[in-house]
Amino acid sequence: MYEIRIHSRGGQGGVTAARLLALAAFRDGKHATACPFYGAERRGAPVVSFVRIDDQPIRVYSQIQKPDLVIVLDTSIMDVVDVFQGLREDGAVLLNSSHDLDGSDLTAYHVDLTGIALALDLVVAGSPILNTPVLGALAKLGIVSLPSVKEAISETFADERNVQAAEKAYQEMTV
Amino acid sequence: MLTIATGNKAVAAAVKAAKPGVIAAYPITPQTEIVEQIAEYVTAGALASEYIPVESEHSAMAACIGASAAGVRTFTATSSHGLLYMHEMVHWAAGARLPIVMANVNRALGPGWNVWAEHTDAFSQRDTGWLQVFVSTVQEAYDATLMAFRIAEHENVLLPVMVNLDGFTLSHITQSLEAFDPGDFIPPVRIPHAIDVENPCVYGPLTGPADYFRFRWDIERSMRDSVGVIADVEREFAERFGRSYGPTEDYRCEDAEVVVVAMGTLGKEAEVAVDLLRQEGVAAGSMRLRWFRPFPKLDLAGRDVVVIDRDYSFGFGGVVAHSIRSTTGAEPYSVIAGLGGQEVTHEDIAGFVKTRQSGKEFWFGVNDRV
Amino acid sequence: MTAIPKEEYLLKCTSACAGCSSSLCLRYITKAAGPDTVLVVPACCTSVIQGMYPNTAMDIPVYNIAFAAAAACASGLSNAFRALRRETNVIVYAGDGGTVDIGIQALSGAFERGTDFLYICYDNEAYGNTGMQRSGATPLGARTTTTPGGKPTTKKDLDRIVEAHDPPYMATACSAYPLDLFKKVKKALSIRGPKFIHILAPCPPGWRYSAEKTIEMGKLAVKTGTWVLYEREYGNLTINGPSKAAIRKPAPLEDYIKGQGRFKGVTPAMLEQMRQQMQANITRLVREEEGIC
Amino acid sequence: MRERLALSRPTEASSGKTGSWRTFRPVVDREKCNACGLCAQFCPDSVIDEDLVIDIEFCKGCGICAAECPKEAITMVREDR
Repeated sequence: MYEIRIHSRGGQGGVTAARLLALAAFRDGKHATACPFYGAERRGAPVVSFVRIDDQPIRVYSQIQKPDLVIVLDTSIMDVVDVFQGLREDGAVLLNSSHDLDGSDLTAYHVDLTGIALALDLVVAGSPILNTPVLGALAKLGIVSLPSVKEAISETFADERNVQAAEKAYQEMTV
Repeated sequence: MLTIATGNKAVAAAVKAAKPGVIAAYPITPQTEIVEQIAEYVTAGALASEYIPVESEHSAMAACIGASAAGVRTFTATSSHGLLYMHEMVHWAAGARLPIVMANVNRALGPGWNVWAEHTDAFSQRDTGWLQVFVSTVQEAYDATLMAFRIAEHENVLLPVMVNLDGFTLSHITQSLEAFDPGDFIPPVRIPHAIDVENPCVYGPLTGPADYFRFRWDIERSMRDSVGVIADVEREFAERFGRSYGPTEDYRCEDAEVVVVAMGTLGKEAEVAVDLLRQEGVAAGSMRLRWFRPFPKLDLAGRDVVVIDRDYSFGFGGVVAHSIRSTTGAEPYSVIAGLGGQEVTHEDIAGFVKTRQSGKEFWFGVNDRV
Repeated sequence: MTAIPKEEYLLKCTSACAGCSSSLCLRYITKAAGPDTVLVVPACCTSVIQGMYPNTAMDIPVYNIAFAAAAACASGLSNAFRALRRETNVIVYAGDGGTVDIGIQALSGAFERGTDFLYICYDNEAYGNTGMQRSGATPLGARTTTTPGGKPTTKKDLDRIVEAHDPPYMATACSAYPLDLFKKVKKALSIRGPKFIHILAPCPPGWRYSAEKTIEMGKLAVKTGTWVLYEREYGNLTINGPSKAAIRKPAPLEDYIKGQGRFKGVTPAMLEQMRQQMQANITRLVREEEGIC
Repeated sequence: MRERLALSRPTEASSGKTGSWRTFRPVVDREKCNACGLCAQFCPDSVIDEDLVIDIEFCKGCGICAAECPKEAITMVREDR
């Protein structure tokens, strides 16, 4: 079982990213669950979402304690939340950032999702959309396939720029 | 159609498939998504139901009672304080013998405010005459909601059914869902005592001590009859749609020396704990209790029993533990865990099994033993 | 004017007290509504008046429902009949307690969402069914079993609360004018949406007067101006005949007060306060009718 | 079919012969009566028929008919019990 924890702020799309990821995994023929942990539902508050992907049906409902991958959609959260807590030794981190994680020996990847969203003018109510481009980055990491990512996004959103955003992130991120 | 959905969306999709005549609903976390989705179906014309946006849960159930009395299929959804606010009408619905289906997204009660999973809300409606089923997956939420209409509307039942799903843990989780057209599995509703202006009568009149008990007995008689009806409906469902359900879902119980009994999503988490224990050489099994009313006959003879109660009856004990004790004679190790969404992992459950003490009660997370 | 149908939908005889004005109202309401009607009745005198299982005096479907739930239950019925494409009238027949107190939330909700039904409150100004405890509709100074020294506060103005929901039709009525009530029910049922009729229903045991005075007491309420008969149709107010005359030349308020045992302890100061309130209500209605708002 | 819930059916005399409730009985003076019908109109229990005959088996003796009769044609007479 592959376990992913997504850190974001309310309104940034972390919950939707988790659902899209589960859908893409499902389109890959896998079993998947996506579960947000809701606190007080306010814009800007830190939010955690969990995604599990497996070849078998998933019967675990508790929170992910030892993630294989941690996704940080807003690096400012790292000042208030220990996003690396419980990360497996062979685990990895994916940051929404234009630069790498400084002074750490963790396996880290980064891509400027905000920049991609802004370039495509994917902005809703003043917030750049991160939940669709991040799927491209996850495809690049091989967690889900790019065709399934595109399928999951177009099933969910009518605006084609969302698919373009995922493709752009897929191209831009270096592995 | 094979897709993914949350537990809430699955319930809404099942309601759409069952095509009720009237839906009366009031939002409350974590159930809101159900009534939002249904409102969207109705607005988009995907569901030709009358949607009554009531001003309270008390009125939601009262409106369902009125609509059902007029002879149409009805549905509502609620949670926690909403369920308690409609409590009076919950009793009334069963007493009036109306086959209303309600989804209850299990949530704890204040104070302090807590929107996370607990079963105390549903158990507080234990003696109302409603049938109660607890589900554990998105697909089961869909299947059980569909079957609830068939069971409630059966002429030998004619009692309302509550479909319970854990707040957030199931209501908001995304899993795969096969939504399908149930066809004639859900035939048009027929309520024999629906209002008929050609044959006027007074419903629920003043009823004296010499007669009242007869109607109470008939509720119990129908509750007993419902055991067979549920079995028939679940069997037909399995034959037609390929998924089988029963009063419990048993996992690796055949040769088990110890059985974990739990409800809702903790019942699934317990299966993972059983696998863990088996790897360590412990002959464990799990039994997920699905139907709470009517309470099933369980065979637990000769085995240790660990019951996880996501509820508590103050001054008495865990409701499920005591129900099992009184119906089977077992002396379970009663674990109170998961209250208000308290995190309980499969490792924790395995720990309960390993440290079990028959007849004792243990509050998970509480160190003081009183 | 439509002839009053001969059919009676209250069979001989209800278990109402002798001289019960609510039974009288129910006769005319059901005559106006006809047999394709469901009455929704919350806990109130009418829960008892209809008779005990297994027999009833009501020759029309009645759905009994818990105290706070009448308007919501009626919503369910109304919407279900719409789903079934049936034109059955849905009428709530509720006392003042079930309307101005415990039932007001459901009432407000049903009116706000535009439920197609008629809500009738028969107001005997106390919880009559349980032996005359105060309600929000009990007037100033009236003795009830829970205001043994007289009610220290004034009657809740239900009509202004309902008016705030802007229903297409609302009216007041009084049991002493059954033909006026019949006409108003007929008119209300010809209009779609939420309709409201508020009936003053004098109660012999509750108000402490002897049963034969039920009509006289209702007429005195109107003639003194204590109760004003009017209709508001799509926002246009009409003060009805008997009240028009009463406003021009009101009977002395004392005539109404002194005939009722419940007002025994009313002080001159209270009487003056009643008079002022009554006058303020009349002035407001007259100004509205004349279009001065 | 079994009866699942309390349902009452319309029945005359559902509350018994309510005439026994009376202390006073209305007696009509047919000479004075001008058949205006107000007595029947105001009777809460509809015990006065089209011909203005009072059904004494059911009349509760409230006296409204006597009080409202413009011709004073109805007198309430003490029941001899």
